[in-house]
This record gives sequence, C-alpha cells and structure tokens, in this order.
Amino acid sequence: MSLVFLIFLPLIAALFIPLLFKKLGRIHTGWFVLIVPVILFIYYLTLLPTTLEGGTLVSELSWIPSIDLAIVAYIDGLSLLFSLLISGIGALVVLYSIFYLDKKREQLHNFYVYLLMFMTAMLGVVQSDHLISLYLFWELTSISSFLLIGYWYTRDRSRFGALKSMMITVFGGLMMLGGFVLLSIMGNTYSIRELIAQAPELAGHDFFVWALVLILLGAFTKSAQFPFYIWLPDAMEAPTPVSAYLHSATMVKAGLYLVARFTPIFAVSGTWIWLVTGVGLFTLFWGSFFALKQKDLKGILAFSTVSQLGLIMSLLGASAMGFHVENAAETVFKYAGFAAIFHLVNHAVFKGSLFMIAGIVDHETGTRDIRKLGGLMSLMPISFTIAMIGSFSMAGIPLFGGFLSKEMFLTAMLAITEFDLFSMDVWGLLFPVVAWIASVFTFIYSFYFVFHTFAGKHKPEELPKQAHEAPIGMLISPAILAVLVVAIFFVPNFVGKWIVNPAVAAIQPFLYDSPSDVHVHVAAWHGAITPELAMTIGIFLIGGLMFWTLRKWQRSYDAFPDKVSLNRLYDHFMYMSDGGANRFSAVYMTGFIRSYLVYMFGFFFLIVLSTLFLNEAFAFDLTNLAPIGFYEIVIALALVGGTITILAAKSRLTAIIALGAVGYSVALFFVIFRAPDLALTQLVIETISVALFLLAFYHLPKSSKKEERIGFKVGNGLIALGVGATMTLVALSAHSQKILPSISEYYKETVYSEAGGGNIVNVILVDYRGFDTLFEITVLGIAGIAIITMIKLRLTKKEGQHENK
Amino acid sequence: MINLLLFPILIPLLFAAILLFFPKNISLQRIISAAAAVATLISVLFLLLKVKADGVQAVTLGSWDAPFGITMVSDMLSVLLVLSATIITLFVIFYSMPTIGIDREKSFYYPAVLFLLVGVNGAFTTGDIFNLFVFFEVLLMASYMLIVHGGEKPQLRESIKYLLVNVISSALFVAAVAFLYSVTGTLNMADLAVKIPQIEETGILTVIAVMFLVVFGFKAAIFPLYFWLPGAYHAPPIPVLALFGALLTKVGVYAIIRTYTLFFTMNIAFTHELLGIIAILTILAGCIGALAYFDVKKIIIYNIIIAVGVILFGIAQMNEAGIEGALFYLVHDMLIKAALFFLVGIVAVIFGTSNLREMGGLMKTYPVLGWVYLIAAFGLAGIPPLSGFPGKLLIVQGGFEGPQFWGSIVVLATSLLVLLSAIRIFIYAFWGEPVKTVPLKKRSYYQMFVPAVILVGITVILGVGAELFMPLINGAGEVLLNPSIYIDAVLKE
Amino acid sequence: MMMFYWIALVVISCAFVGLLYRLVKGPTVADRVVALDALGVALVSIVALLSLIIGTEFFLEIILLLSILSFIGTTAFAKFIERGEIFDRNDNR
Amino acid sequence: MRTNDVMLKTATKVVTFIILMFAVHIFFAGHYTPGGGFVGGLLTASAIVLLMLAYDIETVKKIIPVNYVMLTAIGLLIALSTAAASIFFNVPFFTHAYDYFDLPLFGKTSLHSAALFDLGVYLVVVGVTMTIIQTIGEDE
Amino acid sequence: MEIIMSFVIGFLFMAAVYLMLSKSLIRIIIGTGLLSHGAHLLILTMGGLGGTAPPVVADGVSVSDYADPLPQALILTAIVISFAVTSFFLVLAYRAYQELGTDNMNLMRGTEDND
Repeated sequence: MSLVFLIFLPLIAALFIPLLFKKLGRIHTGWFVLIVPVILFIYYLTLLPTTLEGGTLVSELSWIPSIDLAIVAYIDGLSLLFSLLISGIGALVVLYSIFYLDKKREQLHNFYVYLLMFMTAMLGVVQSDHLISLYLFWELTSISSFLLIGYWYTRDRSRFGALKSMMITVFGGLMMLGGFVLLSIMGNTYSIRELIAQAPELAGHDFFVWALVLILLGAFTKSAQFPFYIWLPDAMEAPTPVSAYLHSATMVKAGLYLVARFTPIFAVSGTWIWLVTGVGLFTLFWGSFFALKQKDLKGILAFSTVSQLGLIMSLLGASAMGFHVENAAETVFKYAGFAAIFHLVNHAVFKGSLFMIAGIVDHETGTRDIRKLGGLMSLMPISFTIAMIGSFSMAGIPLFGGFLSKEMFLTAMLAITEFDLFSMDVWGLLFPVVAWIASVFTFIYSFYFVFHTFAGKHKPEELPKQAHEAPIGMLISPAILAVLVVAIFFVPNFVGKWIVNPAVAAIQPFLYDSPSDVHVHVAAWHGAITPELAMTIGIFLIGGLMFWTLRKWQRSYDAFPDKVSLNRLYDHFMYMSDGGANRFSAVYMTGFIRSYLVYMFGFFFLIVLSTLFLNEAFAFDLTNLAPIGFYEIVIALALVGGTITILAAKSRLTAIIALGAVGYSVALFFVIFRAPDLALTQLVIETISVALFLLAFYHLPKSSKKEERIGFKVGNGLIALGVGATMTLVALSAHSQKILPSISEYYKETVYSEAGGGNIVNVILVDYRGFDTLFEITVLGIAGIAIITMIKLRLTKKEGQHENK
Repeated sequence: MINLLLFPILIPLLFAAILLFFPKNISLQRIISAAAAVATLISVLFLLLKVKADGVQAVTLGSWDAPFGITMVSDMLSVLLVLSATIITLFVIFYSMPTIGIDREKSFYYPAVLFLLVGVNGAFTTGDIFNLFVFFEVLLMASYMLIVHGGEKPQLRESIKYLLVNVISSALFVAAVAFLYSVTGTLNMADLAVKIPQIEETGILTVIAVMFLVVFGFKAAIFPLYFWLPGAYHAPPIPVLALFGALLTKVGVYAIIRTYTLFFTMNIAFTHELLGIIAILTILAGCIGALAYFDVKKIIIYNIIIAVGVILFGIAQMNEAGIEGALFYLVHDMLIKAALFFLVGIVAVIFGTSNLREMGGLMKTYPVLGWVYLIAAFGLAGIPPLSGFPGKLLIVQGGFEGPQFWGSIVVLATSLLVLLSAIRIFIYAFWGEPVKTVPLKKRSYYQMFVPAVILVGITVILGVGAELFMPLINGAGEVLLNPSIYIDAVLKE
Repeated sequence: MMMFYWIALVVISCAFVGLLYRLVKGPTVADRVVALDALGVALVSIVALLSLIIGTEFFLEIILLLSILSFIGTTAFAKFIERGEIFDRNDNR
Repeated sequence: MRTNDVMLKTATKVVTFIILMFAVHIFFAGHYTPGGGFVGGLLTASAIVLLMLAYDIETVKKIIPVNYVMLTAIGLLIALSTAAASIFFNVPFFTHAYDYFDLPLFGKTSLHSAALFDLGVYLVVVGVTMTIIQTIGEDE
Repeated sequence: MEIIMSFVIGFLFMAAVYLMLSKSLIRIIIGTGLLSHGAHLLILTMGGLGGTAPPVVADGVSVSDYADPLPQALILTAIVISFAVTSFFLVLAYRAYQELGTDNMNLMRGTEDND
C-alpha cells in the first residue's frame, strides 16, 4: 500500500463522515471513525521489523513537478515511532470520545472531520521527506487545531483560544517555511534526506544560521516553548479528547519531531545546541514552576506539558553534542538522544491518560476547578488509580516508566558539564542545576494534580453535578495507557530496541550507522548510588517537603503581576492589530481628499526629483531649439496671466472665464506651432467646456467666504511648487537629451503615397493609429451613457436598498 | 486568423455597443451580456491555445510596420490575464443579476461592465505605450460610470475622489509618455526595448521610469499612492466592487510588470531596488488597513493592496523564481479576490450590514457558506495546497535569491496578518452567537452563492492542480525574462 | 507688408487685453457678453493675421469656426441674461 | 414669460444650415486639410445647440427625432465594423483600402474606407455631445 | 522656445496642483482642466517646436519643414479624452451638489469610519 495514500486515508474517510452522521445518526459516528486509526496502527506495526533493520520506505505523490513540489512519504525509525503514536493514541482518543461526546447534542460530524483531518496532517508532518510537503501538513495541523479548539464556537474563550493558537503556530510555520526555502536554496533540493547527505557543505553557507533560527522558530512555536507556550493553556478550551490528542500527545510534539529531524543538519552549529538546549531547559523550569499556579485541572496539565516538552527539547539539543565528541557512541554523550525519544514515548502515554482523567472528572463533576474538587478517591476509585499511575510516572517515581527516562535525562544533563565546546565548560553547570530544580517542581505539581483532586475533603456542595464513577467505556482508553505506563518500566529495553533505537539512529546518523549500533541499556538500578540517583532522591525529599507545605506558599504566586506576563504581550499585539491599527490608520486615512493628494503629490515630486539628482540626469542644452518669437511670448504671458487670474479669482464666474481664456491661449499656441487640427478641436472643446462649467455651476450657492488657513495655503503652495518644478526640470532634461530620431519621419514620407491622405495628423488618427481613435470614441461613448445614467438614475431616494444604509 | 488576439477586445465592444440600443429590456440585456462574456471567453481560450502552440502573437494594426502602427501583442502573460479578467467578468455578470437591482440593470449597467472588460483586455494586450493610455482611459471611464452608478450619496462622494486621483494619474501618464517620446522618439514597446539599450546616458531614462512607476502606481495602489482606494472601493455595490478589486489594480500591476521587464531595465540597481522597497511598504500599509477595520468589505479591500505589494516584490527581484511567482500570484489574486468579494457580499446581504461587530453565528444557518469562505480565506493567506501558496513560495524564494533578503521575511510574516484579517471575518461572522439576519430567498441566495463557489473551486484547482498551469506561467515568465522573444515577435514579422 | 501685419497684430492684441479685462471685471453681465463677442472678433483677426504671416491657408477653417462659436456663445449668453436659463424645456409653457 | 425672439429664430434657420454645410465640408476635407470627423461632429452638435437656443428642447426633439444614445451606438458600430472589415480579408485589423476614381462633377476623387471610419467618429461625437447637452438641459 | 515652454508648463502644473489642493470643488475641476492643458502643451513641446509648416501635405514644402505630426495626433486623442472626463466630472459635481448639498470637499469626508 502506498504510504502517501495511507497519510490521506483519514482525510478520505472524513469525506464520508457527514453522510454517516446524517444517515446513521443512531450509531455514534465515532465507531466508524475508530476503524481508521486502528487500521493505520496495525499497518504501521507491521513496519517495525523494517526499521529495526535500519530500512526505510519511500513513496511519492507529485504535486507541481515543474517547481519540484511533491508529497513524499518517507518512513524511517523516527517517522514510524511518531506514526505509531499518532495512530495508536488516535485510536484510544476516538474510543474515549465516543463516550465523552453526546451523539445527540454535539455536532459530531464536524468534530470527527476535524479530527481525521488532523490525523492526516500529523501523519503527513512526520512522514514527509519533502520540505514543502512537511510545511503543507504542518499548516494543516494548525488549521485543524484551530477548528478543534473553536469547536464550541459560541463560547468566547474557545474562539479566543483557537485564534491564539493559530496565530502563534502559523507564525512559526511561516518562519519555518522561510528556513526551508533557504535550505532548499543552499542545497538545491527539497529532500530532507539529500540535505542531510550534504550537511557538511551547508554549514559554510551564508544562510545557514538564518535557516537554523527560522526553523527553530517553527519548532518552538509548535512545541510551546518559551516564550511561545502561551497558546497552549488557552487551547485547553478544546473538548478534552482533543487536548489529550493534539495538545499533549501529538501536535505539540511536531516541534520536537522537527528538531529531531533536522539535528543531523544543524548539529554542527553551536548556536543550535545552545538555543535548543537552553530554550528547552528554560521552558522546563518555567512550565513546571507556573504549573503550580494553575487552578484548572487542564491548566495544570497544560503547563506540565509545556515543561515536559521543554525537557525533551533540551535533550534533543544535548543529543547534537554527540556530533562534536570523538567516538560519542561509547561515552556518556550517547544518552541524550535515547532519553529524548524514550521520554517522548513515556510522556505521550502518561499525559494522554492524565488528560483523559481530567476530562472524566470534568464530565462527572461538572467542574475542573481544583479548588472545588477533592475527596473523589472513594467515589471514583478507578479514575483515581489511573490518575495516580500517570502522575507518579510524571513525577519520576520508580515502578513507572517516567522514572527511567527522567533519570536518563539527569544523566544527560550531567554530561553537559563535561562538554568543552561552545563555552559549555563555563556555563554547563547551570544545566543540571536548572534541570534539578525543575524536576522538583514537576514532582510537586504531579502530586498537586492527583491529590488535590482525589484526596482531601469532598465538597459536594460546590460541584455542579453529583460526582460518581465514569462509565466503563470512558475508562478503557486511560486504563490501557496506564497499563502501558507500568509495562514500560518493566520492559524498557524491549521498547528501546523496537521503537526507540531506530528513531535514535535517525536522529544521530553521525553516531550510528544502523539501529542495532545503538547500545543503550536501560535499567532502574545501576548497582550503585550514581549522581543521578542521588539527585532523584533529592527531588523526592525536597519535593515531598514542599508539597507538604504547598498551601503555605502557593499563594505567593499571586505576587507575579499579570501585567508583564507574556499573555499580556499577545493581548497587546492583538489590540495593536485592531484598535491600535485603527487609531494609527486614522492618523493618515483622514477621508479628506486633500491629505491624500498631499501625500501623493509629495511622493511624486520627491521621488522624481531625487531620482533626477541621484542619477545625475539633469541636463540643459541650448542647441536644437526653436527660435523665440515675439508673439509666442505674448501668448505665454496671456496664458500665465489667465492662470494667475484663476488662482486669485474670488468668484466662480471669473475663474471659469479665465479658464476659458487659458484654453484659448493654448489654442493660439497650437496655431503658432503649426497645428491647425489641434487648434480647431481645442477651440470647440474649450467653448463647450466653458458652457458646461457654467451649466453645472449655475446652481451652486455663492462660494463660502471662509478662507483656508494660511498654513494650509503655504503647504499647498510648496507642494504645488514642487510638482511644477519637477515637470519643468524633467522637461528641460528630456528635451536636452533627445538622442534618437523620431518615428514620425515615416508618416511624413508615406502619408500621400501609401496612406492616400494629405493631412498627416488626420491620417494618423484614422489610419496609422486609428485604433487609438476607435477607443477614444469609445471613451466618449461611455462618458455619454455615464452622464445620462448619472442624471437619470437616482437610487438615494429609495432608502434601504443597499447594505450601506 | 491573425486578428485572433483582438477578439477578446472587440467582442465585448461589439456587444456593449449593441446593448446600448435597448437599455430597458432587462432579460435581453442579461442574456446578451452573458453571451458576450462567454463568446469572449471562448475566443480567449482559442488564443491561449494559439499562443501556447506558436509563441508570442503580434498584429500590427492597419498593416503598418511595427514601430509606426499600433501593435497588439499577446504573450502568455497577457493571455493569462485576459483569461482571468474574462472569467471574472462572466461571473460578475451572473452575480449581478440577483444583486444589482432592476433600476441599475435598466441603466446601461451591463454595457458598462463590458466596456470595462474592453479596457482591461486592451490594456493587457497592447504593445504601444500611448495605446495603453487610451485603454486605461476606456477602463477608467467605465469604472467612473460603475462607481457612481446609482448615484447614492457615498458613491457620489467617493467617486469625486476616485475621479480626481485618476485624472491626475492620467495627466502624469501623458506627461511621462511625452518625456519618453522626446528621448527615444518612439511609442512602440518592442521598439523601446530595442532603442533604450542604445542610449548611454541612462539618467533621464531612470527618471522617466520612476515617473511611469508613479503613474502606474496610482492605478496599482502602491504605497503611498493607494489612499484613494479604500474609500472608493467601499462605495459601489458588491458586484462592481468585485470587478474593481479583481481587475483594476491588476492593470496597473501589469503595466509595471510589462514596462519594468521589457524596456526599463537600464538601471535595475536603482529602479528595481526602489520598486522592491515600495512593494514592501505597500504590503505593510495594506496590513495595517486590513487589520484596522471591522468591516468585511474593507478587510478584503486592503488585502488588494497587500497582494499588489507581494506581486511587485516578486517582480522587483528580476529572477526566475521571483517573476514566475509573481505571475502565478497575480492570476491567483485576481480570482481569489473576486471570489472573496462575492462571499463577503453574501454575508453582508444576509446581515444587512458590512460591520463585523454586528454579525455572528452564521455557521449554524449557512454552514456551507462558512466552509467555502474558510477555504477562500486560507487560499488568500497562501496556505498550501491552495492557490496562494505556489506563487508566494516562489516569490519568497526569489527574494532570498535576490538582493532583498529581508523582503522575503516580511512577505512571510505579513502572510500571518493576512490570515488574521481574513480569519477574523470567519470568527466574527460565522462563529459566535447567532444574531438577527435579513431573510433571504433561497433562489437569490443560490444565484449569488453558485458563482462564488465556482470561483473558489477554480482557485482550488489552480492550487491543487498547479501543475496544469505551471507551463503557462513558465511560458509567461520566459518572455519576461528574455525580452528578445517579445521583441522578435513584434519587430520581425 | 509684413510690417503692416505685425502692427495690426500688436494693436489687436492690445484690444484683446482690454477686452479680457472687461470680461473679467464686468461689472454687469451685459458688459461681459459684449466683451466676449468682441473678443471673438479679435481672436478671428488675430488668427487671420497669423495665417497671413505664416503664409498658410490651413487656418481658414479655424477662422470660420471661431466666428461660428462666437456667434453661438454670444447668443447663449444673451439668452441666459434674458431668461435666466439657457435652454427652454418647452417654449409653449 | 414669452419673449419676442423672431430675429433669433429667423437668423438661426439660416445660420444653422451654414454651420451644417461647414460641418460637412470640414468632415470631408479632413483627410487632406485640417478637419475631420471629430471637429465636424462638434460643429454639427453646435448647430443643434443653436436650434435649441432659438427654440426649445421639445421642439428640437420633434424636428430631429433622434435618440442620441443610439446614434452613439451606431457610430461606434460603424467605426468598429469599418475597422473589422479587414478581418474578413485576413489582413490585420484596421487595414484600410482606398483608390482614386474619376467621378463626374467631382473630378478625380479618392474613396477611402478611412472616411467611413471617420463617419463613425462623427456620429459618436454628435451623439455624445448632444446626449450630454440634452440631459443637462432637461434636468435644469 | 522649448525652454520658455517648459517653464510655462511647469507653471501650469503648479497652478493646477495648487487648485486641486483647495477645498472648493469647482476650483478642483478647474485645476484638472489646467492639468490637461499642461500635459497637452508638454507633448507638443517634447515633440519639438521647430516645424515651419503645418503637417498637411502641400506643394513646395520639404518633408523636414513639417511640424512633428505624431505629438499632434496624440494630443488630439488626449484632448478628446480629457473632454469626456471633464464633462463627466462636471456632471458628477453637479449631481454631488444636488445630493450632498455642498461643493466643499472638506464636508465630503470619506467612509473611513475610524471607530
């Protein structure tokens, strides 16, 4: 089966959803949808042996071959790992949603169409070898996330969250596209594999750092890294299955995938290592620190997700160090890459279950506010067990998968202190310290989440609904995930061999030739108290102590002012984008035609004059001029006099008559310069124009005596002077640089012999350039009907016909 | 048929003249104008095949040799634009029938639309700089008529400004032609392309080139000459707005493309750099406007300005990717703008207002409209695989390869603002709590909706099936990059 | 002979300027109309003299045209003064 | 107010014909001496305007029962079809034909298809000018 | 002569621009009229003013004596077009005054509803 087809399978299935929803409304639409991810999951499972061998699969669907655009599906260890996550968790989420969303009240067809669209998008992202197809699916994930968050679109918070997530992730996507285009220009290919193959040459290119930064912007926004994480908490407005799927397990991991995928290209750069590790670590700290401030169950999980994503991000950054170390596969530097992937799997599993539990709590009690919850342990024992497993895994407690990867994370962070490139030896110590502090907070919020919900005093009076255990169907999915959490702890090396190693080999091709070269043995007990174990114990002790005293110091979070938060920054940006833009626009879009003309004329003469002088185009040449006659001077004076009269005229009539005088002077110029046809036409037209002027303005009232302010007049005068001077200067220069002979000699020579006429101007008009005349009379004709309609057709009297009213 | 390339100009002219005889017979007006547009479309398709098969077509009117008579030239670029213009006009005619109102239909509305098409097609086809002026005037005169058609108060008020600005630009156009004639002694564009390289002192030509940029910039609504556009386009009814938004600025853009690739190439370092900077400023100015107003029409209107900037930025790069991207984007933009105006027109009719703040909840009652709008909005923002994407991709690539690295980043970043402005309509009008709407007859709804859907469908095909169009875009780009093809076709017949 | 033409031209030009002044200044509309009519005559003479000086017959049409226009213009103005409007919709009202 | 304008009316009758004759002359002379369809058209329109001045719009409408919009359209069509005739000979659009003939009374005369085109111009000009003047006149 | 004409043309453009910036509609329209006069004279000037005979074939005139006919033809076209536009503009102004009751451009602010 073609891989590309499989990517599109969910989307194709989505086409039938509205039909199924309408025709088979009795059966929950989710059951039909469930088939799709299950099929995909099973199929992708069958590919595991291939990637275990280091094998890859490629399939291509061309889109625009002329510019090399195609959709290329490419499966290696990394892609397969993600594909399995997407289809596997996707199946569980769909199953969960069947019980979560009511088939009568909800617009299920919309929901599942979005969800399937997202599935396609996500599979596309992780399987694309082609940069542009990667971008295509990337934006599709943003869009489907937008639609899913805004699923309850009558709620203000939903719309706000939807827009926010889209703004930030699409921004990142666009920047990433910029990076992709730069990469493609550098490497002259859109294929990631080919780019990886020529990675060493790329590093020397001017654009290299640019591409790096731009691509990282894409990854950071998608994976909710500091300071772009702010969209993720607001995205929690989505229905909980969506949060579980998109905003913890899959979409937010697209950024991680991107970093992992491009590590082979960018690992050479110190900027990359610093940025990825630093931002990741800071995000880890920031997210875990602020998770404790949250009152909403899903809010806690959102911040926890942010922090966990930071953790994985920092590991990915550290994994790039392997590139710079001799024989890294044999040293402690080998752990980072493995830990990143391992933790990614763990996180997807436990966080998915936790989100589902949060949804269950919400569903069964009607609230997610942790202050109202408590004591649900006895009412919802199964949910409690699942929640505890997930939380303990997140906290890094033994017997759960999270412990293993957390410890490897500490190992990797400790290793950084030994790295002596890119000034890591100076700043390196910071990494384990920050990691440790963040882990303490992680420990606390995990406990906070589970115990403040399920332990403590039950407060039924504060709950909108009578709490009871969820229906069994809703518990299946989280239970499966909880089982996995435990299972991973006991068979980590099985998971490592089949899933993690092939992915690690794809991230670090500079270390390993094939997945079988990855020799990382995961063990819960290393036979001695290692530094990392000591750190873990420290986390438990300090974390436990702080959790014990949580109520005492949690309130100090309120000391953080809201005004300087990043959310405020976003809100400010959004305000700038409407209210601010509106005010700014109001400054110059005044609605006064005069202001517009001032800008336009000002621009015109400034740009033309500066061009004239910058290019030294001004020329003044006295040869080749027609002689100056007495009479020409007189007419010129008459013309100027008439114009001045217009300018100075107080009454309209004077101005109109003076305009006529100017027109007649122009006609006299035509007479003098041997243009009888022009003179004829000008005379008639001037007469008619003056008559029209008089007709049109006969009805006007006396012009108002209010004079314009002197400042305006001076301004107008300066602009006018500028335009006039420009025309004169350019005219002088143009005339002085008559370089080539005119084509009009031809007309003079052939007019009688070939065109059969005597009046050259007329012959040009009806013959040589008759086409002009044809459309000139068309213009006249249009003007005629335009005037007749303008006078005859008056819709204003009939109010309310037009939506402007 | 050596005159084939004139048919897209002459057919609407002929039918428009015929329509003048019986203004009051609405059904005949409707049928004949639609027939005219269809006939024009057919002739353009034939022309397209011809140009594709035989290369650039040129006919020198009146059998006078090239620089002396007026030459009409159809290269791939002009055919593509003529094709898009004709398609849009056809749909505008269909869309007008239920929306424009009987009074307007009885008052030479359809002839005016056809005259506008004459002017637009002529401007796209002509190979003579003064003839270009004449065609500009044809389309302007028709646009004056359409903008004031109906004589409502805002129309009258805004058309004065529109008219004034265009009168100025026409006068400057004439002046610029005079200067050009003084220096080169010719008006034929191909001849100009031959003669300009012979001139060593490029200074004065650079000045003239900048003047032409200003002249065409008035029409194309570049920064800072776009101020007339938002008000003027806001006044007329939606079909007219769609027609203007899709066609008029594009004529200016086309004129800049033609002159700046064919003959004003003597001082690229100055002129095209300037063009690039202006293009970027245009994009930014458009973005501010697109975000500033909560009015569905205004949002799309300002997006016209943004698109102009994007296209010109691509042209300013003068490399293959930039130019081909700009051409693709140009065609895309004409179609998508018409489609968007149709859609927001329906929205405005349903709510009885174009103010976004008074809208909401349309998704419940008109879900299909919502989806179609969303697709169009994403197309506008350049989300792949819709039609805005290939063009923008190439433009960005051109910018990176060219001298204006930062420009490409701006183009990318402003795509976000375009998306925001377009999605805002979706969020406010389609999402949210439903508000009271104006009852609308099913029949007239579909009469408006179907043309819009088909246009959106065309843009989707343009994007997803871009490969079908790439050879055409390539062909058009090739002529722009190698002016000698154009020159040979015109001068050596 | 040429000298004579030139002198005539100068004299008529002076008349022209005077008439222009009257046209602009008024003070009554009747003054303006008379001035306009006389201006037409002056203009005709000027063009005629010019064509004599240049020595071409192609300006004769202009002269004829000018006199026609001047006639119509004066008539229109006169009627405007008398009736307050230029065209009657219907004479028999 | 009825005024006595017999002088005007009588003079107009004569002058109108003079102007029309002159218009025709200038129209036909256009190819060889200054003039042409455009000026001819404007002059014709002035003649009609003169009539309107002397009489009134309704009367003139009765004397010359022409729909000027249609006149414009006819002019456009004539100009267009003259130019388009060349399409049927498969020569470039606008290619004119002319020849010299010896006609009785006129002597050696050239017949030129450009004159036909100019006729179109003439009609359009008359049509448009009169449309404008008539609509404004009626609206007052 | 061309130099003097250049200044005259510049002056015409200047006056036109000045008028167009004022608030009275009629002054604006008069400004457009001056603008087109300026543009027409500019074409004529740019074609060269040196011809000594009108461009009408006549006996005894050598080809080089004719004034340049091409600019004249262009001007003719331009005159007609600006006539059409001016008439349209005038009627528009007339209608605008009927509907809006003013010829003051400052009172004709646009629809830029800066809310």
